[in-house]
Amino acid sequence: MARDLEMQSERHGGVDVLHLAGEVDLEVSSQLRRTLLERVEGKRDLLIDLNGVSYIDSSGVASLIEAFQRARKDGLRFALARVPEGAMRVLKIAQLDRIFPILPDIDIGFGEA
Amino acid sequence: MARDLEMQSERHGGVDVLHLAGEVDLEVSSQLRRTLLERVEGKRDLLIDLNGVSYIDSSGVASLIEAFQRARKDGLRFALARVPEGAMRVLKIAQLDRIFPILPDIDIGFGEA
Amino acid sequence: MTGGRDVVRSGDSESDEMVCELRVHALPARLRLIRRVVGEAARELDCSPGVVEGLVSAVDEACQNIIRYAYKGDPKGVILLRIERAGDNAVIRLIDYAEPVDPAGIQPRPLDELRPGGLGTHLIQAAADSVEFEPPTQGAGNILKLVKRIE
Amino acid sequence: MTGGRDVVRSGDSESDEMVCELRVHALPARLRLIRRVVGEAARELDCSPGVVEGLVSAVDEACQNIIRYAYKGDPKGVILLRIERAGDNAVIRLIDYAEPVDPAGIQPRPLDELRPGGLGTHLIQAAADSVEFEPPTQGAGNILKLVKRIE
Ligand SMILES: Nc1ncnc2c1ncn2[C@@H]1O[C@H](COP(=O)(O)OP(=O)(O)O)[C@@H](O)[C@H]1O
Ligand SMILES: Nc1ncnc2c1ncn2[C@@H]1O[C@H](COP(=O)(O)OP(=O)(O)O)[C@@H](O)[C@H]1O
Repeated sequence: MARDLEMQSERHGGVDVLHLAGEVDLEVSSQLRRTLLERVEGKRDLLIDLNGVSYIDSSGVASLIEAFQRARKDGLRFALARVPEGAMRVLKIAQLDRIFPILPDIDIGFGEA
Repeated sequence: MARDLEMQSERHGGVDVLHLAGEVDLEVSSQLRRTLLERVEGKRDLLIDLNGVSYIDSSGVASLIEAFQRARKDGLRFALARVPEGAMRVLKIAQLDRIFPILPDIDIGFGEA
Repeated sequence: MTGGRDVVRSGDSESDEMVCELRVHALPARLRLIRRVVGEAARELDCSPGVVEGLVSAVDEACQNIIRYAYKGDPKGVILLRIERAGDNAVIRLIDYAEPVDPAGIQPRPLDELRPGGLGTHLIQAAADSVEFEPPTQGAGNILKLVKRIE
Repeated sequence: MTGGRDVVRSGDSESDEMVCELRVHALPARLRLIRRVVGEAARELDCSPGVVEGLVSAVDEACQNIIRYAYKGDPKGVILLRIERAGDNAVIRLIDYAEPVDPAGIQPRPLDELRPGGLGTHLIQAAADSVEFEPPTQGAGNILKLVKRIE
């Protein structure tokens, strides 16, 4: 029985916020990819809250990159929020901390992102 | 490098309180045994706080039994406090929940134990 | 060592599944790792938290007995832990390469007789639906098999 | 399977130590278990939290590559993970029984070229002091060896 991605959605100050939690690895990253691409296809701005993510691998990061690229092409906003240390380490190695808008909190919506 | 037993001592309302934490298994139970027997030999009443114990095995329980028996022989008081669910399961299987005085809290000292 | 396929082959039926094999030296310092593996594997088999907790404890106790009695503390001894699903059951085997044990010599203490030792067997029995020694094969000394219905 | 002793023998020198061998099927669902084992074993080798985190990530990424490229998704494939101390180093070997891989074909993407794939190799390189394929022995297809100084 495949594990489910731990995920919750809400509208927060006019923004679609996706709260991710647990371990985002090869077992669940295709589920993340599908969810993100659906939102982008639905023309929704996306704020992805990584606060509860204890682990993310390259396949999880690849899903984020794919959604980010499509969102940007469609003129949609896309940002990460509350990136924990472990995930930040991975983003830095991939030099994505310079590419993704990263917000300290979700309360400010997209802020300057 | 052998792991150390996670342990802290304090005097609390005239009682010797030993706070245990972490996993009390075969790797550290001889350390627990030595510590407890030293206290009993020093004629100290003993209240053992298990609140932080995430796991205890039969060798950890054996150390508690040995100290309990020696304390009783010397007329010293001996009780466990704040026993977590996992440890309680083990004590119940060993039918020690009926033998050891078990207190809900450390603030009351030995209470009725 | 032979190639991996025949060692951790999938079981015979559709619902059978090999989860893992772990090989470690028979050392107290390895018990933490063993507990982590049993816990994670039992969760993968959809065991409930209570069943997971029991199996972790049972395997730990059985490994302690291998360390202390089968290998008599010899740190070169090896323990092989194999976890699989067979139908609706979690099946855990602990294999050692020590002298064959006489199962009649394994005597838990009566619980009303208060003394420090003799509890491990009770914890093993409490967690599993069945506990038995299998006839050792392929150079193994002892194979202890624990079966627990997945619930 | 041969008896345990020669398979997880202690190393040649005093400071060498076998921590564990884990054998699992090449499935995404096993990556959690693999991460737990690497994490616990690296802690046992006294690696710092940062080194532990890196090694967990590196082994996970290397296993993903075995699952996806070496075995091409075949769930019958087997991965053997071996963790030991050699002097001041943690040495981790990942052994598969697939067709030999051409190391020249393993191409991480340049990091300034933004696309979804090609990051695993970077994470492996970032965590280890050395990463190399060893000549396969005893029926193995590929042996990837990661070495990281214990600090
Ligand atoms: N694998 C084994 N090989 C030989 N003897 C064993 C083994 N396991 C248990 N025994 C015997 O059975 C007794 C009861 O074991 P157990 O209930 O685990 O308690 P303890 O180990 O604390 O004595 C042990 O004292 C030992 O004599
Ligand atoms: N074990 C392997 N066997 C064969 N090819 C591999 C292996 N590992 C990696 N590769 C090749 O190297 C490329 C880069 O791998 P990697 O950096 O992990 O990124 P990704 O897997 O996301 O493409 C892969 O796309 C694949 O073509």
